[in-house]
Amino acid sequence: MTVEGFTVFAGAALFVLMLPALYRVAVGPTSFDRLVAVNVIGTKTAVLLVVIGTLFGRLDMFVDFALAYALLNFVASLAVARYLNRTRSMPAKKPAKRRTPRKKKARAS
Amino acid sequence: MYPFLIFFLLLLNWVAFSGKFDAFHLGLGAFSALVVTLLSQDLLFSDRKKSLGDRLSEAGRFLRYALWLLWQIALANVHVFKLAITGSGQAEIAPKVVTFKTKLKSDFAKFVFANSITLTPGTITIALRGNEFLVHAISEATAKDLATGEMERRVAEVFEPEVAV
Amino acid sequence: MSMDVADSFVGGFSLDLGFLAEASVETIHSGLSALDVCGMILASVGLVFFLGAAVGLYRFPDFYTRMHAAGKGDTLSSLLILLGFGLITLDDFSMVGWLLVVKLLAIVLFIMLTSPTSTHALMRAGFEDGVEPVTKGSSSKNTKKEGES
Amino acid sequence: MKKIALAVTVLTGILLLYAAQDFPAWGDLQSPASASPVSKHFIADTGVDTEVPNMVTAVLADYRGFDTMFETVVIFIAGIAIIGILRRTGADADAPALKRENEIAAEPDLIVTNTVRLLVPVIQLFAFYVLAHGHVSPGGGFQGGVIMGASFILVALAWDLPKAMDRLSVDRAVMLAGVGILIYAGIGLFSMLLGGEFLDYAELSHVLPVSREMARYHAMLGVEIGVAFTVTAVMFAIYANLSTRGRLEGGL
Repeated sequence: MTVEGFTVFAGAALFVLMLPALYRVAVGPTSFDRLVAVNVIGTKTAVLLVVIGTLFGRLDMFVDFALAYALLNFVASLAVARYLNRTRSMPAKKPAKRRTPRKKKARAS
Repeated sequence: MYPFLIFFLLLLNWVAFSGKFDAFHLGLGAFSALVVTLLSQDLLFSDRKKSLGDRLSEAGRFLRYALWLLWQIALANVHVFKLAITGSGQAEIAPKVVTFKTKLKSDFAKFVFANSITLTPGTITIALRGNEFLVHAISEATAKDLATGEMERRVAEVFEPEVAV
Repeated sequence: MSMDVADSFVGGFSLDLGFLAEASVETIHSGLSALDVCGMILASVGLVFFLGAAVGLYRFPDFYTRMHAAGKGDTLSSLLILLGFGLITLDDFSMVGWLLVVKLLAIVLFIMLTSPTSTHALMRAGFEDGVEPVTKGSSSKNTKKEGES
Repeated sequence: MKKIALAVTVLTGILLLYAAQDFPAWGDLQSPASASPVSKHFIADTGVDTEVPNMVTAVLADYRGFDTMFETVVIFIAGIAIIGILRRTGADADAPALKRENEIAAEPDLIVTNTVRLLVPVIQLFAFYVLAHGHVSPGGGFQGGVIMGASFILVALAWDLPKAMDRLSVDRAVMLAGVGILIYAGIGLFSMLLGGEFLDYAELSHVLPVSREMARYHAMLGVEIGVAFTVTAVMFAIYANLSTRGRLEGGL
């Protein structure tokens, strides 16, 4: 088994292992599940970029891509998490179960 | 004093990024590091009263802590792997939410402690308000591990040797 | 993961991916050095851990437990795979090669710092939004269903 | 509805994959792109003309500099348009801030803020690195600007918008965006004043102590810096206005 064969295998394996995460993105059930899965796929895409860089023999270029991708992935997941943390479920959808923010805070602390 | 330290660290960072040692690129690096220092040096090292010697020994202790943490992360992954793959692991899943108070004082120590909790076996920090931690543990055993307070002691040794028990 | 499976897998793709092989023929040498073997072992272990994370993401009962799989399986497997490929690329111990490893370490550090943070941020957002954690004895039907979040 | 969407997506994917078969092979010398004399010229002469190892940057910032300048202007206009639509002016400006009905106040999270504290300087340095090494590796003004803008957005995400606006207020961002275009056009105009054509950087060798080729190299860095200014400022201004519906306070 050559280095090159292993690299192709690793890339393919990374891609195949992203599929369960993709299933989570599609199925949910909550939007947070989707976000976790998207986050995992994002991190692994950064790793996949390094694998592709090894394959093309230009890792010096691809590490920069990977770093930038990891950075933007962090910004994205943080943005969505903060957005969901600062807004609440719309009351129209399920008024009975909606807690007030104050009560939630009491429960969290 | 601290701005100079930050400038030096950023310059070191630039050399690692750039990998070019000609005068032109190093000059660009010095200029960039200067601009970044001016732009956002207030973000690093929030506690400016500590002396540089203290910082250095703190960094040394942190390195030792990081090695221990790396080992814990490896354990965490084996643990998750076991829970995910094996049938007995599936049965072991008994999530619970734990609250406890910490003795750590400084924000940065609390931050390191919270992220260490997240990285180690079966526990994730949900929220952190004042001295109170809210932790989600995936099984009974991991919740017990947390209750021993070993990690908190180690973090305290790194950042607040005077508080450490 | 058995090696012959991997070989046949690669072999099956070699026709389609022929251009990749051409592109990398000069840059990746054919022989296996000790470093290459170390790197391949590290990357394989990383892939195994990622398998654990992926299966956990699929099988765990609720959002919080899936978070455990995602937050942890992600960090160590990324670290191992990146370091593995760093070792594979580090052939000649030149300055450039070492700087490459330093950059890979920077990515690793970055992931180590950001992964628990985004895990925590998502966890907190979910908790404060009222997603019920599954506890012992209850089934996964307690978790919030689509459309309420 | 979801099923129709899925069907459309899958169908489009199949269509695209089918179309991809007609692509010329990777690195095919006979493909139209490779066969044209223009690409032969770029491949052969970029290094000689400009001393820039990265052909893409040379094409974007030098051979096709005019196009890139107006791309930067397009970004500027996009930013101005979003601010113009969202900003509250006149009687509107004094009205109490609009709240989303489902919005609550959330204090900054200690873990997130500490991570961002550690990351932002490094990210900004990385942005400068991407900007300054656009000649050698992939990168340049647009990419560096986006990363720089992301660093300010991170500050706004971790604390709230006012904390980020202490560093870069929206007014100053708009000014900065204009300055970026002025830098780009100014370099072009300056080379015109020195006797060349608009954006003919080689003429700058009259004032810079370097050869004509190196003058093009350095001028490209100059215009990239202009692009980075504009992109950084517009990224942040768009985020600030979109995330708060133009009222520029509170968090995301």
